[in-house]
Amino acid sequence: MWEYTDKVKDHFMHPRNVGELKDANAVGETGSLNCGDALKLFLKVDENERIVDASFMTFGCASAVASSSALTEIVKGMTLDEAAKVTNGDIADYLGGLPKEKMHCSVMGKSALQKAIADYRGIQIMEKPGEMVCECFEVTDLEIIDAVKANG
Amino acid sequence: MNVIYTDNNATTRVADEVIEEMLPFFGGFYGNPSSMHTFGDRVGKKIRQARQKVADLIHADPDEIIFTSCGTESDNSAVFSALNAYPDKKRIITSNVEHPAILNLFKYLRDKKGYDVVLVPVDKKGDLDLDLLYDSLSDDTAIVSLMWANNETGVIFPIPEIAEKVTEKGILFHTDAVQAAGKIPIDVRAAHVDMLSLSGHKIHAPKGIGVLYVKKGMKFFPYLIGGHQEKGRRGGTENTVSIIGLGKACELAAQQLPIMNTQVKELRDYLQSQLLEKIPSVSVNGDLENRLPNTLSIGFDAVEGESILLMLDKEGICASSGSACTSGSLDPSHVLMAMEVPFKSAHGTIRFSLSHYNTKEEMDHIVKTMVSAIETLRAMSPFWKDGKLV
Amino acid sequence: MNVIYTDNNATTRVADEVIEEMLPFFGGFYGNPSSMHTFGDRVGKKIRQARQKVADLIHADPDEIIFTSCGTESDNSAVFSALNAYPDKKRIITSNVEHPAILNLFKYLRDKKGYDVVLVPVDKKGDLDLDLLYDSLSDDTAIVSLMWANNETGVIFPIPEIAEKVTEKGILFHTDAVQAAGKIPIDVRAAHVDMLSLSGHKIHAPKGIGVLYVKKGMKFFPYLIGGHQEKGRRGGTENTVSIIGLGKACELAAQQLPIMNTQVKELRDYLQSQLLEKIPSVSVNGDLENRLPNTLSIGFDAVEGESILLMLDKEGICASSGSACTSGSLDPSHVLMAMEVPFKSAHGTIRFSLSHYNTKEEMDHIVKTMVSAIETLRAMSPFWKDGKLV
Ligand SMILES: Cc1ncc(COP(=O)(O)O)c(C=O)c1O
Ligand SMILES: Cc1ncc(COP(=O)(O)O)c(C=O)c1O
Ligand code: FES
Ligand code: FES
Repeated sequence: MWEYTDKVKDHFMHPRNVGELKDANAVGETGSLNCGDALKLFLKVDENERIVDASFMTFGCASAVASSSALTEIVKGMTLDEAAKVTNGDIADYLGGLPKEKMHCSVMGKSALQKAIADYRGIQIMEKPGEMVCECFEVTDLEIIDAVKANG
Repeated sequence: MNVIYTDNNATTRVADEVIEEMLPFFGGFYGNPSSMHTFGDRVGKKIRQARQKVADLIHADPDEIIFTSCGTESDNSAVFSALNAYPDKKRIITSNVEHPAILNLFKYLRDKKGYDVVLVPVDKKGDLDLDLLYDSLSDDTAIVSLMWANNETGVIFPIPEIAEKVTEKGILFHTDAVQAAGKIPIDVRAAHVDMLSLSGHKIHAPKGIGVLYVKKGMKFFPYLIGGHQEKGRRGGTENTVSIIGLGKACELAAQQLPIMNTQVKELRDYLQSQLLEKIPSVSVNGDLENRLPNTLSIGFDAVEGESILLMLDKEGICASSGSACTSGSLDPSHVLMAMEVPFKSAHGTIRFSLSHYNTKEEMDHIVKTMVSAIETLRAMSPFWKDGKLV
Repeated sequence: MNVIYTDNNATTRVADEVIEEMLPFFGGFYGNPSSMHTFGDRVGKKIRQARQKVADLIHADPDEIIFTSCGTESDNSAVFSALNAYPDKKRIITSNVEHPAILNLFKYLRDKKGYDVVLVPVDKKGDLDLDLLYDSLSDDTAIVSLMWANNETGVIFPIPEIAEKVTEKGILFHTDAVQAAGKIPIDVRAAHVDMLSLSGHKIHAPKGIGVLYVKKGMKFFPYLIGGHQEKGRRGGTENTVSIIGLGKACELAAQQLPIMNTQVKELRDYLQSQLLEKIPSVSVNGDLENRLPNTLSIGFDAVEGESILLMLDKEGICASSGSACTSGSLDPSHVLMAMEVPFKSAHGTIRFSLSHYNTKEEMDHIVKTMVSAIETLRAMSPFWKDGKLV
């Protein structure tokens, strides 16, 4: 069984900001039903590009649920530029750490966030370097290596 | 909190009667049965009795029972012995829903030792493609190994029928009966099997003790090479205490077989019908007519298994989301994939496996907990909207 | 009748502290540590603690500890892994006084798999011919496996010195430390060993649990192929109860090491000097300066071991006439033969192996019994006349 921190368990049992945000103006979606994990992130961004509200829908394990919940808490109040710098490591740190095998669950959060930002700004996400290891989350091996390095 | 344990295909509680039987042999009669003193020999006698009881459960002779350290060792030993008996035969046959103790071994033999491995597929109900199996039998087949019952779905393969066809051709037949033992009747004689694996911890004996039945007259090559224990068929000082415990557990299993197929089965059926009735978009995996009496593999659309398990865990309910042998990945199990269970419900599959220790009150508590867990999880699932899958 | 147990190199009594530690995990916390529920995870935590305690006893890292089912499995696994790591190397080296778990395995590899097996001899004191060992090291040597201490004589091989020389050449070094553990200090780091075997039942843990230490960074090939247990290095559901017991036993062994080398050693020395003093034509086998503190292998001219054992048994005294792994034959053991112990005393050799549970009163009772047993047997021996060998 995974060693989840109390913070992870709390965010799993009592996820913050669950559901569809009715007046969202930025939406990012990653993963799929086939792959076993999926995240839909809703952001409400004001005219100063500040995130005034955020919510999520997640299909996945406890880390995926907790990471999504944490992500919405982290980005609320940030500008899009600030939010763009949020890493999966920040999400894990916010939760007091994730099991090594579960780091990819937080990568999914980062990926959905970037897509939401791109959705708002109407830009295409550039092709990423590296070899695609998980088509569903669009996670590359380099990202996983980064994530593993960044999280010891 | 009280624990509601419905993970008996993963492992079982050691029965009180078994513990009682074992206790005197830890600190009291701890002698080595191979020793030349009465003290050691007293243990030797108990082991002979235990061997008889194990043999009785599967209608074998005591001489045909080799004690091993687990089901995995029994499986590995059986295959290794067959390959040594027929060094020139290069085909080995199994199914694609076996336990990793067989499946990973066969893959290793294919990838590292160049064996021609046939993985016979199952259909959507988890039943074996018998035609394909029989067609794949060839002169250079060293062994066919097929599980008697599947650990994840409980689906039962028609072993007596298969074994007869396979052994008729002079091909060795091994069956992994780790999940079948204690749940359905097993008769090695009637079933024509050459080798059969059991594991103690699935039938209320301790973990770390297993059995390999080897038919009399069959040439056997030991897997653990060492001393002369087990008539030279398995080196290593005998695990006396666990052997004695396993003897008792087999005696109890034989007695409780009728309970398993009435009381336990009824509880399982009750749990199944309640879950189907109270939760929408639910499907049961595996051949319902051909299933272990204690096992329920059931998939809930649009939610993910680990999340369900954690919510059950909060209520003290132990279950499993597939095989207990997880690698840490959340991929649907190889068994569900082989059965082509759709992703939408494969990811949300839970296995409840019962024992005679379970009660109706426990089933009711599971149903209540499941109803609320699935509701909560579907409320946050991007694939669930307005009461159905999107 | 009270039992006087001096057969601790064959197997030991499970310590009360160990039993107490294990009991809650049979019928109470019986979960599978790989499971996804708190109930199973509770066992997982205990296993992590146990792994740490085992590691501490030999100054290893917990990650370097693989739990197996016995010393024999550890020995077999170590050799198998080395052969898989170096499929092209065809020489394997051991001594001619190893336990059957190594010796029979090497003979099998020689006779059935074509390996070039070097059996390094010992001298009359049981000490290894180091020059011959070093001369036999070659580029195509896959593994050198040598026991740390001999089960029959207690003679200790200079493993740290040997391991350094062997590993310097890039050759894998394994040591069977089944008899050394708990009796002399073991430090895998200081000793440069790559792999090391332990067995629980020699240090007051139950039978059926063993350890293989595998040095970090070493490529390891699993022997039992199956699930992902032990980080993929040994399939099979963990023997949770025995692992937990072994952890406690290792903790106790570390604490009792000083007692072993004072109190137990004094008892052994007392027994030895009494027997030498009170019985004529007696000789102690093995290097007296270089021996486990608890072991006494002692030969009585002109009498036969089994007869002595039966007379001891009548007084409740448990001892051994050589290795416990007997095939039922009365040939002198391969260890005594390798040491060229003369037949006249090899046949009449008894091994007393003590533990901290023994007392001086027990030694006195053994001496008394031995004096009369030897007298009786010599009175009827055709090789004994007028107080001496003829
Ligand atoms: C030196 C030595 N190696 C290996 C073994 C085998 O250990 P086990 O009986 O646990 O397989 C023994 C004892 O039987 C032994 O004394
Ligand atoms: C069908 C089947 N075969 C083999 C095994 C392996 O048994 P063990 O864990 O005792 O090695 C198991 C259970 O884990 C099983 O369910
Ligand atoms: S989201 Fe994939 S395992 Fe957690
Ligand atoms: S006389 Fe009995 S074994 Fe030889």
